[in-house]
Amino acid sequence: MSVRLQTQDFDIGAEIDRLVAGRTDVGAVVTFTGLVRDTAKGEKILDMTLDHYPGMCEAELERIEQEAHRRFSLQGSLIVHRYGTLFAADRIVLVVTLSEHRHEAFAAAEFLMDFLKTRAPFWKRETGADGSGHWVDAREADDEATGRWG
Amino acid sequence: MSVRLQTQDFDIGAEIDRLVAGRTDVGAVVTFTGLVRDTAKGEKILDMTLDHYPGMCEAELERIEQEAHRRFSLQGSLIVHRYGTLFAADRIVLVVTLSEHRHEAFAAAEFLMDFLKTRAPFWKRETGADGSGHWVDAREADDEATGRWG
Amino acid sequence: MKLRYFAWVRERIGRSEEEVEPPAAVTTAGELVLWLKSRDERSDYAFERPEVVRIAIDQLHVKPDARIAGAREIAFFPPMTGG
Amino acid sequence: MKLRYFAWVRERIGRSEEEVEPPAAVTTAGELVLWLKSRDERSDYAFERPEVVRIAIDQLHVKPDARIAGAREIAFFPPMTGG
Repeated sequence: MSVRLQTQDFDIGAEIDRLVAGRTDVGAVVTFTGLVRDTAKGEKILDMTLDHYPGMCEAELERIEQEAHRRFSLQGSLIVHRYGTLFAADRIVLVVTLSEHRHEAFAAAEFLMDFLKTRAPFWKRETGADGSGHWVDAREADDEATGRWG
Repeated sequence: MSVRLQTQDFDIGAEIDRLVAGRTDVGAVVTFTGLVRDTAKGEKILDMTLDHYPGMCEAELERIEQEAHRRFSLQGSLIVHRYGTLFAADRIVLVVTLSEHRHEAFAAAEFLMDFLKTRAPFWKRETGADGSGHWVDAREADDEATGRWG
Repeated sequence: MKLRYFAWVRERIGRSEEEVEPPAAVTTAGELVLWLKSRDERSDYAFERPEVVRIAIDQLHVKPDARIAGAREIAFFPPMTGG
Repeated sequence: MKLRYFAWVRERIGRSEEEVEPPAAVTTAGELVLWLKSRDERSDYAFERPEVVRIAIDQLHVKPDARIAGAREIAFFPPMTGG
């Protein structure tokens, strides 16, 4: 279990290798990577800046990760989230889950992302093609996704 | 969309980079990687050999991939499956899905794995610690997992 | 106690943090919001629709009825949009 | 037509492929299995429990009632265990 906040990029293959290193009991590895898209609601985006609440962010992600380990049969997990200014196609977030069997790894990765989206204190500000900045609205679909875990 | 059968290992990070290269509209990348475990049903495993039906394997995986693109809103996908003899912690299979949104990418990756497990003509033969070989039994849980997609 | 503001709540209030000493009658996070609104126009604007602003006491999410007694740090921010 | 065998079906039969010309009365994949079983002991053993053996005609999964007329290649194998 670990959580990292950073401005720099991450290497998905290297992160998996570090998690699995020396283990021969892992059967399934699921990763989710979120990327910056260059359009939002039909509008072109120049860049995106991620604001966050230092301290609470790490604490909340650790709580989410512990809850995932309580609910699912996991052998390991990792959450890496970037902050600062990012551009189209940049990686934003990485979630990795390890389990003996695939359904647990898939469910845990989806659980982590649903809760991260609605509970981790990050806020996105986008710069439109005209140079104007605006804060991204929270999506109702994300609250619904979190709600389905009961 | 692409399908590859090979004896050699694959590089998860490089495969993702190739799929996403030049695109700025992808929001979500999900990967599943299956690894060889060193025990099966409490018995130590020395190695595992994957037999397959050349030709039909590729054709069936392509049909499964097309079905995933019909059911889910995908921007890209990849299936890589190894055959031949593998050892503990070796990578066996990689599935990658790209989508604008995470739920589609997750669902499609799980769909691909469920159908791959029950429809792609691969067969595993394990060598136990005593040197005896035996064919792995199909798991009922895999048929049930495939059944839930209707 | 220390108050912290993030994202557009911070921009509307015009500062990222401040020390406040609310009167004893202010016992919950929701009452603290009402007290801040009554204080100045910028705070009133930041909490224009108090129901959309999220609250954390000592880095834990809370509801507006949470007691603020003993809190070291209370944060106000919009719904999260990470990931 | 060409028959192909995989995994333990191949090991029990003792060969990976063969050319056969079943009699005209054999019209379905299931009937082909019965005809193979009647042919020799090893085939009878391979299809000991015909319901567990999967069948593909020209590289497409089929049920035992599938017609074999015109088939170029018919394969028999255990339930799949890839992934």
